Amino acid sequence: MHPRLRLLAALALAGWLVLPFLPLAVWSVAHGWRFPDLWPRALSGKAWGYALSDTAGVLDSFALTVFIALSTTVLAALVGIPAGRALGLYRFRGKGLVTALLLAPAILPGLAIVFGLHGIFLRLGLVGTTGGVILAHLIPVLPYMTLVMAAVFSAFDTGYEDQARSLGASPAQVFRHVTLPAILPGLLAGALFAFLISWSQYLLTLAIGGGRVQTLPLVLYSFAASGRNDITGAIALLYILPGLLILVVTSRWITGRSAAVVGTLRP
Amino acid sequence: MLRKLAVLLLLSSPALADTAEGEALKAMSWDEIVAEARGGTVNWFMWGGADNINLYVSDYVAGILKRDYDITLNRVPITDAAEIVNLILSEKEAGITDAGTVDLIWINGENFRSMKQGGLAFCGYTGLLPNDALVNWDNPAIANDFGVPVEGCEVPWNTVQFAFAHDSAALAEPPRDMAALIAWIKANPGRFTYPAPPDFTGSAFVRHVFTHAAGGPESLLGPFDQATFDAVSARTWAILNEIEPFLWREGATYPNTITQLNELFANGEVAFTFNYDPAQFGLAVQAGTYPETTRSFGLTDGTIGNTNYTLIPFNSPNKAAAMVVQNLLLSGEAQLEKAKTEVWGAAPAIEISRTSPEVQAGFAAIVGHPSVIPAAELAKATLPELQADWLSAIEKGWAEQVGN
Amino acid sequence: MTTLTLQALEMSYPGTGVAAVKGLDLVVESGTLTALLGPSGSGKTTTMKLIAGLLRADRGDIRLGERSIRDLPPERRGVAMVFQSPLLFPHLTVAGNIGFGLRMRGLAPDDIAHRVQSMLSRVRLDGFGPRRPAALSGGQQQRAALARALILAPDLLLLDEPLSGLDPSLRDEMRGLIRELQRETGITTLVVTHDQAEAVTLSDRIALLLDGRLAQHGPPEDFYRRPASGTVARFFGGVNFLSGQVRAGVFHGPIGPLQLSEHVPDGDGTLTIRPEALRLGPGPNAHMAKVAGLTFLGTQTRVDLLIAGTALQMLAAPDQVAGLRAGAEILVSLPPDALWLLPRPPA
Amino acid sequence: MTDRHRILLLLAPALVILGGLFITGLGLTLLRSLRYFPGLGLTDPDLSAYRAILTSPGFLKSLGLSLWIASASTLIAAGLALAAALLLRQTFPGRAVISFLVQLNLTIPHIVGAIGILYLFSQSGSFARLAHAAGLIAAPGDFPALTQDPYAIGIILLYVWKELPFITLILLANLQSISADHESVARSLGATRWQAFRHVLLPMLMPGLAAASALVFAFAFGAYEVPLILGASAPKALPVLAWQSYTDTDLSTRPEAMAMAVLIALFGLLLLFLYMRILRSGGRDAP
Repeated sequence: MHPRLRLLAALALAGWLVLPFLPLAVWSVAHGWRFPDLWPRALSGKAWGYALSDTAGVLDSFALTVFIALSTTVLAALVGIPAGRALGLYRFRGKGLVTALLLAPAILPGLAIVFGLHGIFLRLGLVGTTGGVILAHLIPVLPYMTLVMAAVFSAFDTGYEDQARSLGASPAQVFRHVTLPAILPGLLAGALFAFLISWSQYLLTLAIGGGRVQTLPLVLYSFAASGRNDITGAIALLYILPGLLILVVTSRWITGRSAAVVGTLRP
Repeated sequence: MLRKLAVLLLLSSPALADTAEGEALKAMSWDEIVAEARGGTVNWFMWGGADNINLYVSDYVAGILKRDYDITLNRVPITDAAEIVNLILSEKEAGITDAGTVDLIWINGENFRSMKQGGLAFCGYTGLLPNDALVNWDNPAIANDFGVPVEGCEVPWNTVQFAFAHDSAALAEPPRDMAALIAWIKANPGRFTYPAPPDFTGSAFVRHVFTHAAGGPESLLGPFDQATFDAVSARTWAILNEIEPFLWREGATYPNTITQLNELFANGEVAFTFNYDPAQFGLAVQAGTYPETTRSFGLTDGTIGNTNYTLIPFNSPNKAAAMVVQNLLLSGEAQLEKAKTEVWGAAPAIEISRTSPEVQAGFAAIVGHPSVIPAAELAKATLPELQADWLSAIEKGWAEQVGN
Repeated sequence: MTTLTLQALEMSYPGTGVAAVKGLDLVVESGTLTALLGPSGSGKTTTMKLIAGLLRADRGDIRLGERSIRDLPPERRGVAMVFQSPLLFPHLTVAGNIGFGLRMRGLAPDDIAHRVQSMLSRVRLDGFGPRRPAALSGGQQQRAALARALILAPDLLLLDEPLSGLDPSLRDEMRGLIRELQRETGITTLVVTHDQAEAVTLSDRIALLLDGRLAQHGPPEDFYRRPASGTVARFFGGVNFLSGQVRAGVFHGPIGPLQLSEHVPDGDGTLTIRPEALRLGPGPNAHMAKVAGLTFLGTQTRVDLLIAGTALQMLAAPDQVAGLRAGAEILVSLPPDALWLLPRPPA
Repeated sequence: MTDRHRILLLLAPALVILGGLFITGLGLTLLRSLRYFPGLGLTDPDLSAYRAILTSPGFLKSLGLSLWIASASTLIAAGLALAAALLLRQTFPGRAVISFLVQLNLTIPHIVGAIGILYLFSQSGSFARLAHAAGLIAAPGDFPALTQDPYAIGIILLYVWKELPFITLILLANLQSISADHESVARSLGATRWQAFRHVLLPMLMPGLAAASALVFAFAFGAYEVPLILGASAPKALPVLAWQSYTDTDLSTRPEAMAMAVLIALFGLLLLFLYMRILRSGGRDAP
């Protein structure tokens, strides 16, 4: 491609990717920004003051969302590592069916199951509880964790484990000192996606949380729906912060090969 | 396995102060109820779109509850009370009678009717609240919520009356009655619209047109009457269809929500917005959303007034604490606080004359926001709210005849 | 038939600042099978990509026959290339792969099918046409890749390390096939390899590339008998080097005078002799040598000799040196026609 | 322990959770869509809920809208992502920045993007204001309705914004595993640059592109919060319609909501089936 044309295309792509953040950022400090003003009449820290105040509950929601996402990730890892091992290392009858079952929640829209799930969780007394929301988040998260771990294990040579056993390591030691270090990069990539998927859930949280489990997206929508663009902008920026931080720390895991490993990650 | 897991997760959630048994509470004295309420948590589901109101609840109300009663108030912001009605309905259907999610809801109108008809409300206890004495239950606008008798199933919180807002810098003299408004719409194409029912506020606007078409509210009072409805609705749809080409986007589409209409007004796209709670205009100006020159007005042929309430669901596990919250909300001090312009500007649901002299003085000292028409001014021409059955019929008819 | 001419070809990779090809001049005669030989990093792959048009030269010219192809896009050069790994397109059948180039030229499907069929049998892949590449063995894939290039009857065929990915047992077969097809078609062919044995057995001529420059170009025997430099000689396994002076056709070096067979002008020089050219026993240029060590190599035995304190290596048939022990004194002769005085670098 | 037992043990937790919640949830939805609802006194299953929605113009319009949103978003995002991946495969100054932005986008929740798109493209949004400043429009109403519009342009814009990087990343990962030499071979066999792309690179990228597109299609078809924010009042996207029917205070509309969920699930299962086929047929080059 012609260098100038390429530069133009690159600039267009970068601009398009950044564009939606700009009005959010400006709104978060705007006081009075009406058509046709290109820039707010006045700048104000009020929206941020509200979002960061102790009593507004935004920070509580932030902490709750982090807690739910982290818990979901840990649970998904505990369940997904063994399942991924089974899928990655063994050939067995019904593997296609098992894979399809594990993959289904990632492809089927959340709406297809949320009504039924609501019914079950109501009976179990899980609606409106944080635990219920975490359990519900496992449904879309688990497929990713399992498939990532399956890909990781399919490239893992169990000979290392046998070797360690023959050198006197117990099964737990083998896992801790041999298996875990080998699968760690893949596990971190899977955990990253698990966190982000849970982090951005809206409908499942709304339904299973019964409104009482107020994660950040619910708070965000509540302000967006009432037209408070300034507070919406501030919360939206708060909301993307952890993802940004995680990305800065771990970008090397998302790129290239691990993206291929993830493969089926959520759009 | 699943059940075990569920139990484990439940155990990890905070213990609930179980005062689910409503009948037992009704047999208690107020002091006993307050004693029961101590240490409880109240999950109050309420519209969460205004930071001022949120802060009033989370700072002022929650602060007193914690300090004086050791009650934790958990404000749960929602966008649509209907979803919460549905949640409680689902809980009832699933047999959850004493461990519901919701302890208190900010509610009125159709949602109250659904709650009451579905047996979803805790009823018959309001007389126990000491501050119930401040409420004038003889006022039919308080004793009936959209025509549905309250009957001790909810406690009034605010009284409101529908008002319009305009930007005085753009339009100095707005139309003052419905006929003039309709004429103005036709003379100023693209400058007016209203949210599509069943949006709460949009539906209220349509009821104003409906009342106008009926030549006044007199024939519409009381239970639903099909013959009257058929006659009046035909005229109503004729008016609305007649102005449709002169609406924003030529009436091809309507805003979904009052928020969208507010946005159109804020950006000068339409000349008017309206709200059931005129205090919202002042809040929007304070937030910088509306221009400082925003002014509000009623109609000489009247605007609809109503009351909104707080309600305890039948399956709330924290009824005692929720009652304490309701009692606090009714107190003269709490009603005065939210009436302050910088806090909210909400009109009280209690009789000010029954409050202490200090509170009365406080109310007298309130200087209204220039953008908010004083309640007394609006109250000069008031229309009663129609009963909920009329509402349903009007909303259904609008969808078929106008918004199709 | 077409001659390939490289003229003062230069190219350095962007950002490295180091030239990979440094003023390369080479003429590959029409119809020959020439090996472009060199150690890794010598610039041979770069040279090939320059010829194929996958890289652009900084300076110099590339001509096929009379026509300069330096600035043509790859598809218009008439150069077909077979890569080190077969790189068959996985989404196409074997027949689809072989017919690929013809399809790109817009030939009629019937015509393509016909030509592919005959090509398949020429590379002994009859019946494999409808299969997917993944169903073929490594050798079969390599043959299909060769067929895919040959079917285009290119002016120049480039083969990049065609044998290196194959098992030793398959190499002979593939080598034979390449020779056979090249002779049949007479297509000017350039084979890139780092393996001197492969270059010698496969090609008519060898162009040896060292450090981005042409070190020597000629028939394979020349690289053994008449290396252009010590480096060339060493690359081909030369180990015996003697420095001295030439005076009147006799070389005077550390092991004493050696009679030369050809006339060489007087002056300083370095003499080399292949280890397999040394002879046991009397003959011209015979010297007494002490056996420093013997190493049995299987088909040959290496004998490390010391002649007047200078180490020389000899390769001999094992039974020839069966009785020899380290420390023995033997007579060794250096046949004059095996002695080669390395060309002196221009002053 | 035999392998079979080991496999079963390893898979058990995942199967219990996904099977227990997912299958039971789906099953319950199916039962209720058939109007089997003992809690409401409905014990004779029938298909009336399906009849009701399949004959209601509102549902068919919503279904059509959701299909349109999913198809248009997927096609545009896939096309642009292909171009972006080919661009990012080359080295040029600033590539690292763009790669970072592409990855950053992956971490942004849809709801944030949707609000950003709303603020950009609404009739009083940033672009409308720029148009006013440029003298192109006099009032917000003159700006074309790009959000909350009947053609769902805003929703499609959001999906293009959000899924373009997603598909790009998958394609870049695939490109890494496809040897650049395949293109060189094609060129040396006489293929032009375009032919090498069209006949070699594109077919080799196709399995990855198709798999990513299937995911995007499924998501765009079934997502709730994006059309909630960017959609018009009518017709509503199918998930919004279904959720509103479900949360209607009139419980009698619930079986219809359940029936919509079942139809959405059937559609998802069809996509899942296609997706698995793509994965299998794509062999080693598939993601």
